[in-house]
Amino acid sequence: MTWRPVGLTRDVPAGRVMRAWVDGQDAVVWRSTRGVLSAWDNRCPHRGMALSHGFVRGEDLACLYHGWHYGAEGGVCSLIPSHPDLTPPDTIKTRAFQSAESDGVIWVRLEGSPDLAPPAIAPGLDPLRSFEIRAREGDIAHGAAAKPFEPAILSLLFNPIAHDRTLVTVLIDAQATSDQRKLASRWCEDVRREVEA
Amino acid sequence: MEVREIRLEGRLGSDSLPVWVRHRAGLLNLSGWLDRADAEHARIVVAGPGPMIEAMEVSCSLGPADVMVEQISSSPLWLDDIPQGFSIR
Amino acid sequence: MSAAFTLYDYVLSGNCYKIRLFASLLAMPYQSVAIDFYPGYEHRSERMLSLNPAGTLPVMVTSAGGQVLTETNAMLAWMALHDGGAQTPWFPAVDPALGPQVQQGLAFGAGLTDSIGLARLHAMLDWPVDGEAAKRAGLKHLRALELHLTDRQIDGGLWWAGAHPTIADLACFPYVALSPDAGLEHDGFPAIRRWLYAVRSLPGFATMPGIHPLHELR
Amino acid sequence: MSLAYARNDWYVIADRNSLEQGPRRTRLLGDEIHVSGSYAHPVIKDASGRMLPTQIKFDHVWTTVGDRPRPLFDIPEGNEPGRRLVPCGMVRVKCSPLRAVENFLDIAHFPFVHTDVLGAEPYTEVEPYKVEIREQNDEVWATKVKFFQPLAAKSAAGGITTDYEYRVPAPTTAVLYKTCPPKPEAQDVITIFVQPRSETECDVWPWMALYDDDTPYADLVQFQQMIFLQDRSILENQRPIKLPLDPRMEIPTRSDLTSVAYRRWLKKRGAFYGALAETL
Repeated sequence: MTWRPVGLTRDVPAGRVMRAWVDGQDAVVWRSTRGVLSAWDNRCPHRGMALSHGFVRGEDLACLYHGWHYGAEGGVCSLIPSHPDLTPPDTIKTRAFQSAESDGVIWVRLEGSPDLAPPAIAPGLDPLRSFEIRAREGDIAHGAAAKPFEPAILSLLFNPIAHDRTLVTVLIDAQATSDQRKLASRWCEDVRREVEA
Repeated sequence: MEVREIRLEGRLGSDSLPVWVRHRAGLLNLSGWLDRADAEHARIVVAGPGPMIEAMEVSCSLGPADVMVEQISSSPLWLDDIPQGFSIR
Repeated sequence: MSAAFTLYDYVLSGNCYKIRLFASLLAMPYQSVAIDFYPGYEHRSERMLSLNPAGTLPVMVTSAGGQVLTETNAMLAWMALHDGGAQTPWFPAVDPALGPQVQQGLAFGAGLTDSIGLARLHAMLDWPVDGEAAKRAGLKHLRALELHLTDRQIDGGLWWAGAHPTIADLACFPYVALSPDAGLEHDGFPAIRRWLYAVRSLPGFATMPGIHPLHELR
Repeated sequence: MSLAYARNDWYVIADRNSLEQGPRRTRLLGDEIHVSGSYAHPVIKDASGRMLPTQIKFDHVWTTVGDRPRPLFDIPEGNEPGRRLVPCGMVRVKCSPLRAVENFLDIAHFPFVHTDVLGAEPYTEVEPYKVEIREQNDEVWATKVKFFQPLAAKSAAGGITTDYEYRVPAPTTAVLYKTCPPKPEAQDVITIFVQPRSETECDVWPWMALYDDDTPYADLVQFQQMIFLQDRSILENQRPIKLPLDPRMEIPTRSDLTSVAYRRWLKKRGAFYGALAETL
């Protein structure tokens, strides 16, 4: 299985939760209060509620529906609020995926050798933004190439999230000024308009 | 730690029942065993924390898709030597 | 404390919520009168039309002077000025840099009501409007907001404009936060998510159906 | 098979307010339905123009598309003198009609979804309660349900432990009896009638029969709408969309007993419309 870029480190600070798509799998990506990043099946094993609607309490992610808590270490259930005195067995847990961060980008993959790190990004780049385009990767790459961005070096990472939807993560030359970054952000919109039209 | 006997009655003839019961016991981390007397009767002995045994009963009352549990009852057992793990007898 | 105003209110309305939320943030007491917008269509009743011929909610009647305000942006402005006078950080109206930016946000908020607000009414209450067209317009608005908030983030800013939340943030917050009600999810909008979280973290934040409290802060 | 069963139940298709807005196109069990006429004389037709039977009950217009419809259940409290009958309009939800009913039967979510109204941390424990399938009328009943609530009803002044009873008289209807703050010897009745538009989308029509002469009508309706709309985002985010009847995909505990009894009852009846009956 391949590592997929699902967003920027900056966009999932401690205590926040987001949803991501990885090879057609609905996933929740979240960071504990102490900073541990996790990626799991986006489904509470109790009654199937999307965990991406949940909330972080310390080192646990809690489901919004009934408040079941799952720990950052292995996704094991640590609290069932309707039975507050019970210590749940460690057999009750979420399905965990692999997650990693490099150069400000969050990567997730469903399975694979734990030693294999996500792809390295060319040095000297800063994460700019991630956004969604309702088109396929090939068409976006083509549209972006036809509309070169002159002021600074850009690098684009793609994560296909459905057959006609792609999450694009954009990195920019670390030397770029604020104005150049804003221009690059607008360029993303131009490409999207072009490709979706 | 409690030990309880759960008795099921109904249309239990399907092959899926033992596999399903063992999977559920594993998920709830309960030790014990399943005795199936015949296509209409089954007896499950489980050991573990009270709420997880109750969860086992709740799940068994619904059972796998091709089984229809008509009656379910349970009672405490005073057994000491429940081997680790869940087996089909 | 006596009520600063009377609010003719409907619990599911994002526009009414703008006023409830701001009153909660300012700890400003007010009197609420529930209007049966749906299923009773009471906003179209003789009593309400004589108060507001446009037939919209909310309607605010100020306790001092008895002003009747029917535009949410005007109500937000009134509340900011009533609370803090011309120095209020919530409405820097005459600041040469921020004043126009706040006006931009107030007008943008009205556009959110006309797009996401309508799409939501259609998805939730089967309102007789073109739900698909409203949803497309809503998506355009979310993308424009994401671009604006990304710019703000590049400049190190968190709010719509300036270093303090303003009524522009409150004018935009409800229908953006409620957009999943209309099937417009926040997944592809990290800058919007960051800003929504910031608003929800404000001291005195109030919820409405569809916007849950931040349980992590409790 | 699942559709054949569902066709012979009665469903709410309109109320007085919706009919006063003029004719309405809607859906029932996947098919288009046309509603016109007045509340006193509703005219309901299917896509082929066939007139469908109607009856007026519990302040709503009901219809059925089946050839041998089962009789519509009764809610006798609706006829008790002194009660205020409060139809609350309709809310559309993109979820299985059965999930809407199941959620209505659930109390363990109160502290997290109806925070500071129907529940609040740390009062999250669910005490044991009783669930049975009553043989005489083949209904699911949950009784002796108790939960601590900060603001149980519009007429409640502060936190109380509320007593609940739940009744499921048909696969798409749930009735709740709860402590009535101004009249402790009586129970408020709160009901949802679910109109299944398809297996994955429904229109929910809440209806109440309350002992409350003081609270303005608009406040009563909005309290109910507030509660139900807090649930809507939950219902639209459960997976799978259809209600699984095999618990393999879930981990029910004792506090989910009503949910499990409801599913068991659906399974026994073969009421599979909106359910995942097969094993995944």
